[in-house]
Amino acid sequence: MHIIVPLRQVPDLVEDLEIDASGKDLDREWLKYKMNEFDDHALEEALLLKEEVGGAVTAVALDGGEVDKLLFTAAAKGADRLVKVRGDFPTPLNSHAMARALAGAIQGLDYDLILTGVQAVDELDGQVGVLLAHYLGIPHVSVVTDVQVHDGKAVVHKEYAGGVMGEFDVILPAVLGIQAARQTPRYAPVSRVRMAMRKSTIEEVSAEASAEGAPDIRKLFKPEKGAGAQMLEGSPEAVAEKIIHILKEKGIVQ
Amino acid sequence: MPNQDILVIGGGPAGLEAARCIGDIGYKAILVEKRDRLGGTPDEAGYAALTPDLRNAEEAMSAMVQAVENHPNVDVRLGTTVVAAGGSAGNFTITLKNGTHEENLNVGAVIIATGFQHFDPGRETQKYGYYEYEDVITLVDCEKMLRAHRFVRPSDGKKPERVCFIQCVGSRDRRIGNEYCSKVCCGIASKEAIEIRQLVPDCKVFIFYIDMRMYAYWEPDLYWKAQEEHKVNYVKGIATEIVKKGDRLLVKGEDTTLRRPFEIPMDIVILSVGMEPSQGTREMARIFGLKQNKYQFIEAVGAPMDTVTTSVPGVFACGACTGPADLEDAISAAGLAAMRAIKTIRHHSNKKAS
Amino acid sequence: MPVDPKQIRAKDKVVVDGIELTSDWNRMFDQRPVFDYDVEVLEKIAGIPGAESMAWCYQCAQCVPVCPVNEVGDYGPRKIYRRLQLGIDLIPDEELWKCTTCMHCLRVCPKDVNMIDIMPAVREEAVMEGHVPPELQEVFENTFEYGNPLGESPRKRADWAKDAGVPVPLMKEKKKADILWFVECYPSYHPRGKETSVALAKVLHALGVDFGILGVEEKCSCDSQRLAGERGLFEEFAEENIKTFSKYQFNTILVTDPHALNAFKKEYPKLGGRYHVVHYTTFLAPLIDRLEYRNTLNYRVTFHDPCYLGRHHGEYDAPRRILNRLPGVELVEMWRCRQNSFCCGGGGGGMWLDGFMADHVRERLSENRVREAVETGAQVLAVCCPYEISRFEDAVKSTGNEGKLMVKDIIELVVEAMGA
Amino acid sequence: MSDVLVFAEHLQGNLTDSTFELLGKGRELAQTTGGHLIAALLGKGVEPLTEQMGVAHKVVMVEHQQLAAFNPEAYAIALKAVVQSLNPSIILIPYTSMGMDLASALSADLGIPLAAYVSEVKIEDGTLMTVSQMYGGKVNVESEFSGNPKIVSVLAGAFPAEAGKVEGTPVIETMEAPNALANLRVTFKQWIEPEGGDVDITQQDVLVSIGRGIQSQENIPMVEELARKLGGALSASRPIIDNKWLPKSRQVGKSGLKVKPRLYLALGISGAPEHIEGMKDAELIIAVNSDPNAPIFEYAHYGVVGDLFDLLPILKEKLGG
Repeated sequence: MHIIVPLRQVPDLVEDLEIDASGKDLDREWLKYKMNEFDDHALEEALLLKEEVGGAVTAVALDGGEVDKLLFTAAAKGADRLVKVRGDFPTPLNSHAMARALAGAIQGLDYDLILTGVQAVDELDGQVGVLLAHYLGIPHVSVVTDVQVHDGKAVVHKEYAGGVMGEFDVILPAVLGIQAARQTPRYAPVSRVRMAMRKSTIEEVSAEASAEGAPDIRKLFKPEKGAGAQMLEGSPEAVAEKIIHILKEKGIVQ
Repeated sequence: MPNQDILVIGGGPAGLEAARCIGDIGYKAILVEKRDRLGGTPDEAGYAALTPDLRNAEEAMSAMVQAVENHPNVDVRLGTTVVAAGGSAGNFTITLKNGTHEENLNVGAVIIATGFQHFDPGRETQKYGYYEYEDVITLVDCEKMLRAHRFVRPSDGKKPERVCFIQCVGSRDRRIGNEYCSKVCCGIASKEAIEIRQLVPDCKVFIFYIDMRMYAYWEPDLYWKAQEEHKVNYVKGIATEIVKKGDRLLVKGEDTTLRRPFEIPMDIVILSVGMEPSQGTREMARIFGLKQNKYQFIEAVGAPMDTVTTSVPGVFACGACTGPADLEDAISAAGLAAMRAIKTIRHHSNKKAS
Repeated sequence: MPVDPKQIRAKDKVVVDGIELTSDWNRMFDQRPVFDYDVEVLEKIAGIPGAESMAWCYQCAQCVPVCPVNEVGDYGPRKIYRRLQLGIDLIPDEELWKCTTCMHCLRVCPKDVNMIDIMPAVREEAVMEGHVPPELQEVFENTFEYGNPLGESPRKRADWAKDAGVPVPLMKEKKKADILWFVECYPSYHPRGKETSVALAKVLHALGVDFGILGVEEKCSCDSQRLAGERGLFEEFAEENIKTFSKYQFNTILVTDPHALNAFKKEYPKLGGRYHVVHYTTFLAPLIDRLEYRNTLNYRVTFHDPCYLGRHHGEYDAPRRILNRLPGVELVEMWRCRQNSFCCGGGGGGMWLDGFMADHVRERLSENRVREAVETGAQVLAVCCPYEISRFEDAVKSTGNEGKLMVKDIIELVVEAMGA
Repeated sequence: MSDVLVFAEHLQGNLTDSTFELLGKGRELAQTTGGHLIAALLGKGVEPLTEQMGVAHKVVMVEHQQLAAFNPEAYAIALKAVVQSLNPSIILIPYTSMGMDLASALSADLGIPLAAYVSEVKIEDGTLMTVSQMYGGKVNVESEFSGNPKIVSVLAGAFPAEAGKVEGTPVIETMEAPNALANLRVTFKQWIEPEGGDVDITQQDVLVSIGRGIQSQENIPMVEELARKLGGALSASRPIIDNKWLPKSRQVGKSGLKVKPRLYLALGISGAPEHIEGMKDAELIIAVNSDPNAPIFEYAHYGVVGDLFDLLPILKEKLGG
């Protein structure tokens, strides 16, 4: 079983995000990137599957940011092969472009299953996993919480609102958008990451990508949020009244 | 003519026995003692009864002292120390000092019997508070009280109801640097426990230990006797801390067989301090250039087959200056040292004669 | 094979000849099992470099009564050894995470069974094998990602300085200073920690000390992460910090955090970083009379010796000297002080294992300590380690002593006395 | 060419709230474009659902055994056929588990643009404008589309559902199921219902959370009643869990769970960073604390300084029933 896990870097929300001079993108000069948390789950699920049925896990990531650290961390966790995709990609890189670049790179690789994180915080134009499946011409299921593979197919659980799930058979190869791995993503001890930096190699492939398929960004702006709380004052009676008003306004109580 | 005299340094049990043996065989022993009286540590520390047989220490020691003092072949020099040494086997030149007076002496062989000193409980890393709490005492302090037949709580002179011994203080401890077992403390603690029980029958006595190290007859003579006849309580698990709680001491530790921590109030805590080389032993090793082991005791280079020969030919050592020893060890080694010293003198005389 | 507690069964009620037997009398034993001591695990653990002394224990039990964790639960190096003898592996064992590396056991251990070396070594193996308590894993990940265990933005590391009211120069701008002040993470980010940093900045300013901080260039010293088993993480940041230090000229590193003191004094030299390092109390004690005091504090104060300042580095006097010089401070000692000081529970990774520990102890170490502080009749529990202030403030609340005891860093008391 | 197509999402026989939210918004958009609001209803035996879709001008129904339960592949095939046949101007798909599979698939398959995470849709001077909540809600992105059709994938709860619940009789049109449905690689097997047990606080819309300020265990039932009235559950900060007043599964924060409810009512929680980490992403945070300097007020949207035991009874009374 050859499993490919595309890993993407997303802006780290721990930092204050600033908007650049054009107003159409984040100020990327100071931006800190980190692995999309759902991709971490996808990688974990892939490693669990490998442990169950054997095979290999290939981590694929587009060049840029701290991509090497990202790939080495994947190696430290157990990825067998690391692939960096190079190319002349548009900035900001939207989901369509990313999916096209990944499809271009993955086409040349051997794979039975592709696991992606179900979504990411910067997917303005849709989910990379689903787009990737269509560019590769293989089926996909999103919001997956459980995967088992046997006889050339995957049995997956897809979660809906309220916790009800649908069970599906999926003929492989396929793309699955992982919502949560069966267990918390494993820890990559830093010594292992450092060892990977010394011993693992990152293969490089090139790919092309057009950004076609996204809307045109007019501007970015920050949602209004006052500094700190708006204080509700008055007698307990008056305060209770105000709270209920707010709850009604937000549709929380009728 | 090579010198036929033998210098014995130290007037404790080993030195006394060595000097007596030399004299009995017909050679001359010069016994040097830095104190103004003979008897060594049992006398100086005021031992009440000897281990293991509980004989009156004063009587036993004075018999030994008299045997030497009245001996025609033994020249006793009290208040005297050895300050320098030269020459070699068969002909040593020794400088003795008495007050301000120095004297040179020629001897054919030397026996060192400078013994040990008790471990200073101020050096322990645990929290026993010897210098902090009056009612925390050592085996030696206890011995003095027993000898005076008055075993009371030092802080207020009251009769104790509960007393405990803590074993291995300053011994078997890598942090302190004394990795060795001091050999006698288990026996002495048991002996003192018996004496306390005899003197203050209402007083309960406990001994906290890691392992009770009893040799040969000490097992029935001391350990079993203490437990069976004198109702001394042995508890496996060493106490680590002593806290003052009211007018008593709270002893904290772990009872390892029960696997539970304990805190027990005691009136008196007796620290079973071990042995370290005495100042005299260190000094003699320096003056004679003797090889010492890592604990600064004088090394018996031929041990275990030869327990008295040092790294310098013609210089022998016996008793607790070569390592922790009980009375039996000290006395036996003293006889051997005397014999080896005489053999040295004869060897050199014969060589000279031929 | 370990002893299976199920082999010893107790029946609720046994009646023999009309007499009801209770307690030990009704313990029923299974047939005696064929038993084997699987000493291989002991050999395995003692075979880990750094953990050799685990095998030296001779069960004297001196460590157990002084172990703070045993005070509130059931633990101790002696017991670890015994479990290993019985074949219970320490690597997947929860016992592995209870030690706070407070060094109390080592102080009394006659055989030098050194948990300060054993714990990080064995935990490192456990981390490698994936046995990491989740709380700790998150801290490791935060540290690796952001350079601080709190998961705060590295860019905001020096934001506290904006509230200092005095200039807090950056080494990046100064290049050269007498004192490089290594602020560390909790004093940079934790709300109470930030207040102590502000206080120290005011005092350094008042003394006219030529100092600078690293600001965003500073990375966690990671000493507690190392003790919790993440040596790789420690080395990663140690290399970075050493590189950063090499860019600037300074004579002394001043630390707020005794854990950083430990890292710089004992671990950085192994990686080639040799510095003159002082804790701020050591630095301040001889200068304390040079400050002007406008306020009399009228506090009865008791002081908690941090494990990593006291037992680990032998500094007991400097904090006391400072406290004794402050006008109106009456210093009262808790029984467990100096070499015998208790532990707040934060060291060796304990800072991040509160959830885990809650399942294993009767009360937090910090709660036990706060009770002792309250017993002295002190109004203020003075501390000088960044872990303690938040741990003890929590404990004051959870033990119902709010209003009775204030927790203050020594430097806050100094500033209060100065009226700055 | 100016029609608005809404994907009518249904789960286990019921139309979801999102469907009504989109139908309401869809009608508003259709009025501006001058086109019709059309609902695409895919399924098997789903005709009764059309009765609730009075707001739509037309419901295009595709029925097939493979569409009986949601199937990412089958639904994408069917929806694509509907889009190709109707050629609408705007396609509204909820950003839900189903919508995630469909919107991107349709965009890739048909090569048409897509905006996801949408919280606002408007037509300005004939141009469709959307606002997407990106970066965990930290930054909004305003986008516009040129050409038709375009796909807008809308966050659940972005628009009122009421506007979509209008009486009316839509035209029902049945479209033949595409042949491709006969040959699928994804097969629906069965539904799996969630397991029962203690409340999963990560799944609650409303959390009433208590901290040290609650003072004693006896006060908990009172707060529990308030939570019940708000249709939510009780959660807590660490000290409460440590005291074993509530089970560990209710703990919010660093060593507990991260929650993102629509309402987080924090009672007597001072807001240690360890706690904030677990709840700061709640949509609406209201904090009540006696300490005006409590850090929780930094993170709350609304704050009340005062005694919560004065406020609680009144609040409960006003919530009635």
